[in-house]
Amino acid sequence: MHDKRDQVTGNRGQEETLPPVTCNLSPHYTLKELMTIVAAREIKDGDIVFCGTGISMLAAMAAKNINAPNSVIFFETGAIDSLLEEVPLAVADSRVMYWTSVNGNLADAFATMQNRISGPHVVGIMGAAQIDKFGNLNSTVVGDYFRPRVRFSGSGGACDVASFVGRTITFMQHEKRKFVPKLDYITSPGWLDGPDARRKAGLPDGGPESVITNMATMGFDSITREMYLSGYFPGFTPQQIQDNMGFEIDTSRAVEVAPPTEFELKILREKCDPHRLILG
Amino acid sequence: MHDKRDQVTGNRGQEETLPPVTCNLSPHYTLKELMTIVAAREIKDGDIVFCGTGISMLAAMAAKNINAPNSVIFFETGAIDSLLEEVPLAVADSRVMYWTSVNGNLADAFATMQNRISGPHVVGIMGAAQIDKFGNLNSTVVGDYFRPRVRFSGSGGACDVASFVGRTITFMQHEKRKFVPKLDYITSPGWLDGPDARRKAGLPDGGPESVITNMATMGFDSITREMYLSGYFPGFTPQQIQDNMGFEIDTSRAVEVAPPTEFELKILREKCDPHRLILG
Amino acid sequence: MKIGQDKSVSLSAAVKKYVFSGCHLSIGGFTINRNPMAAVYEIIRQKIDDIHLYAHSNGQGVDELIGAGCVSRLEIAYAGSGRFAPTCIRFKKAVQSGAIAIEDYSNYQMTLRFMAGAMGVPFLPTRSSLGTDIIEKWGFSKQMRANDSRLPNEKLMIMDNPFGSWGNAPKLVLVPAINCDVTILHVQKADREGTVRMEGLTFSDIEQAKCAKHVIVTCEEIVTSDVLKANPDQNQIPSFCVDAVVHIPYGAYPTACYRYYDYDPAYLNAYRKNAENDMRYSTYLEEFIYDVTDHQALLNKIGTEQLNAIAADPRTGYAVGLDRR
Amino acid sequence: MKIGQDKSVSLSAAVKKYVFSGCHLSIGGFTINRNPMAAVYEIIRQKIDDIHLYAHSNGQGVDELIGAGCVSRLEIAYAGSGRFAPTCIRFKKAVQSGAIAIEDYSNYQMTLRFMAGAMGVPFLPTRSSLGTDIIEKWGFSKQMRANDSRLPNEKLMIMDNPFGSWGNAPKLVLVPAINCDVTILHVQKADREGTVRMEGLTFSDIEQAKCAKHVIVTCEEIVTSDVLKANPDQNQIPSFCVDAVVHIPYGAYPTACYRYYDYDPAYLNAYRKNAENDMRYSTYLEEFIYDVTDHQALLNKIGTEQLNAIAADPRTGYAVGLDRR
Repeated sequence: MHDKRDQVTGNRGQEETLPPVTCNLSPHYTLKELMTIVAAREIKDGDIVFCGTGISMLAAMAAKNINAPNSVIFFETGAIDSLLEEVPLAVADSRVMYWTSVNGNLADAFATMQNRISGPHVVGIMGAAQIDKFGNLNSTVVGDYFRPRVRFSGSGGACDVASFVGRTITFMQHEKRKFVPKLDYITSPGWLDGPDARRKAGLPDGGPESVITNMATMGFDSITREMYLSGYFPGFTPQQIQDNMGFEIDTSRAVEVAPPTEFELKILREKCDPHRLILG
Repeated sequence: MHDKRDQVTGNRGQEETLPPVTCNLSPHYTLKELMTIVAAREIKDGDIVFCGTGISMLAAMAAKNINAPNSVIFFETGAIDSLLEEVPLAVADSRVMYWTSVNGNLADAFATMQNRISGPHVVGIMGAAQIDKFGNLNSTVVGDYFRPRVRFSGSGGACDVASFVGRTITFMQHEKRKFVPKLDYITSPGWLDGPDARRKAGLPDGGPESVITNMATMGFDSITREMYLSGYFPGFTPQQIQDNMGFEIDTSRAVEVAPPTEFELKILREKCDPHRLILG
Repeated sequence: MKIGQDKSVSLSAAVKKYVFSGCHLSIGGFTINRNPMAAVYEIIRQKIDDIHLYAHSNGQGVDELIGAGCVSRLEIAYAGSGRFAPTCIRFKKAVQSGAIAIEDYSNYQMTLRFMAGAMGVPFLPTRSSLGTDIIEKWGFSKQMRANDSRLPNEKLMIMDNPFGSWGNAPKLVLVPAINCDVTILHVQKADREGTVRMEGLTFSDIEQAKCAKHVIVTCEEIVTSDVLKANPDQNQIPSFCVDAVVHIPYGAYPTACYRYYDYDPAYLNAYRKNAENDMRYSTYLEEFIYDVTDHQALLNKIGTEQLNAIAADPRTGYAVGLDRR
Repeated sequence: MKIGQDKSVSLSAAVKKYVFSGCHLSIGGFTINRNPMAAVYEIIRQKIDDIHLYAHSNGQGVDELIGAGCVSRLEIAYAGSGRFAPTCIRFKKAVQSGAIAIEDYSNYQMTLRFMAGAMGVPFLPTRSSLGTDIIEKWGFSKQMRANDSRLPNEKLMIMDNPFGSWGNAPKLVLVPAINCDVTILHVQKADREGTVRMEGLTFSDIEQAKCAKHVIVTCEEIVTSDVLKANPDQNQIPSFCVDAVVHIPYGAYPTACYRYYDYDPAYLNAYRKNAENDMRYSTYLEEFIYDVTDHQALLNKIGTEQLNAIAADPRTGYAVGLDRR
């Protein structure tokens, strides 16, 4: 799981752009700011935050500065607690190696997530090309595996993170072709095919906690493990959100997502990304 | 396999002393010098030499300075190519950490020996409390395992080295109670119980090459894998040697061991142990 | 395996000696950092083909080897170059067209496979990928595996925990060791005998080196053994693991080398554009690889101005303020 | 697991909180180097007993814990203190008299067991010990294991290579993970949050830390995080693995701490003589452990002259010319 921004935005190799959706957006904040802050709110004090580059990294930085001062950011490449004076463009960017607590390696990083003590404290922030209603992710192929219509980068560490850690948060572009009834390839395990499936497969406890898109937030029902709409962004309706998905979800529990507070915005803008390198 | 000198000399916690054997020793060299040089001769150019402290380390240093300039000494603690300005008293002595090529750890050191490429190039120098005719070693207990008459330190890395590496050389005190028909406990595998036994057990190729005592050198028959007398030190007879062992060995192939050359002695004394810290 | 000798050679000689058509090759580095690019370009120049390539998350090196037609089979976790090509372009085209066969693993699985080779065991266990298509879908079929003694018979295996409830892990995925013919790394410092010092993250380079029959190390600086021995806690690979040491300043260019230089955004952006079009890619291969005699000639073509722009700032180890658009 | 907090506490508080009667404890260091001796003495002073102890090759720490009656079960590869006690004396007596139960493994097996715990897998494979009594003879019986959920049901297992001829290793020994209650390490430097820098060889300390529920780190120096972050390649354990940081200069004394001080031959020789006789050992326990209030009091008793004699030479990291007879 590195820079999955192509899969989130469909805009490969470019700076992220706001999604092409019309809505009554408050002039006081951008959708990307809201997505970042919503993700940051899910990070708890004491979490170990696994992240890639881009918006997931920014969410981790925002959480550390707002609501989870005792959280630590780490990268699958082995860098722990990097001082990110400039935005890294990959998780192996030399920028993640500067002023860290420990510069380790891949074996260390993944063992931390598979470890019985530290693994449950890790929250992983992911991205993917496709997601299904159980939060399983595809970042490998669209089409047949052996004759793919579109080949993506492959798992990277995504499958490992999704297998091992306590909770995952997934950023997705809110499009019908991305929220699909059936994945073309299961790269990273979510709740697999339902309630007890992870246990039956032999996976550790843990799994997808939420999905954050450019319209809404989704949770997973604690019994059925199916995705439901937990929040809709100001300016969007539950119906609009459902219309942009390839499967039906329960929208009855949805509430409007609280917009960013002045304090959240101030920290995000002034402390986390003052040059708007990620926020654009 | 650390400092096994107690097991070699039976003189625990003291400087090594010459064994209590009467012989016509040349006044020009000591038995310990001869043992060291005989072991050094077995080390080949390009070998990776695993050693403990004491005489095994000195043999490795002598080889590097005499006949195997392109050999490298390493310790199970992870130190490679240490500059030994003073004699270490354990393989974890800080003296092994100074001016090395790499300061690693136990996992690295043993992986080097189990590795398919590097392992066969390693020659391990060992010691033990008991040895049998197939070169299996005991460094765990004398007597019953559950009610031992004498408890020793245990395997340390000895079992690992004996399992993994291409060749091993074992230093032994030449006494009947140490060359036994049956070990009280097999700590480290030699040729197990004969020709194809290592392969049947699932061990890598390799095994004991020689045993060096204060009287003689023993090899292992390439067919039967049984110990035979390969050389007797000047001043000893094959019969004397056999009399001090608890099992019969073939003495028909034995030749007198060549005494140290002037050059070997000069290097050993002047370059390897000028202060006679190990040589006494 | 050679010990205690001067192993410094030219890059062309090292590649000629250890890399061959049909060889199983692994390359170090991660996405856009410390890829052994000088060696990659030399392999392309020597037109070595049918390579069976291994990496965990390698971007630029993998993509250029594939683009030049050197690779027939690939085992990998991730083929991307960060923001410059989140999915490598020539890789994508080659997989979509069926030009190369690919076997997908996760990053940790690839790391464990190199580690198993380094440790001398046939497999290592992990809990990763249970329930996924990484287990279900095999890029290399059972039959292909059965017919090739250089491949394990199984992509991976699932096993019940033989220790029952111990470790609270009812099932394990066993991933097979990689024991490749040659691994190529680019590092910051080495001595002539092959002792290696990497700075910053080491990725899985150490495991990759130790699982290979032969190892080529290209380095920014050749230093004396004494320089390395003065701080041995910072050295990672002992000389006896290394067969060839090649002094190639900017040997990771256009990828980064921490504390020496950054990746080159201009090159990587131009590369992406060229990679998207077959004609332009042919021209790229001619102009930037085949028509230059060696890595120094490529650097001369790039010019000092561009190289100065990516020079690492001594405080941070990267090029502060570099234009990375 | 605590993150980002000041974890510095007193040694007595840390031991009281994390070490308890019946706990599964692992201690770092090797023979006569970096044993967490101050913590060992504090455990003895607090009269914590029935400890299930794990180490690979630990000498002085293991022997003193056993000698003071704190240990009921031991899993270890080697109990020796180098030349000072090639087999630890109180260990030897305790095993011979049946006072403690012991399970023997090899050094690599113990390392792999800690590593398996650190990696979160129930076992790791090795080729070590095939054909030996390490496999045949179990110090902890099947029944004892079956009755204790904190022990794996099997000491180890042999398995046929599931990948057939791959890796050329027909059989493997699987050794079970250690997941202990607490690991105690003594290191050179740490910050208050628990980031650790060891200097010189790290033995298996990193794996031992990562396999434990709780970790106590005693250290020669507490430094600021910025000091450690200036050279992060040299740090090994991240703060989130550590629960308590205790500043204890000479915390490994009488064993060595590379670049700080050497082992103390006078103490270790006197210890050996005391250990050989039960009466004298009782007196030793009273005089050197129970009757001193803390580690500083022990150091005061030893005196500056002796401590100066073992001070590390800055060039070599040990006490050059120390009388080690």
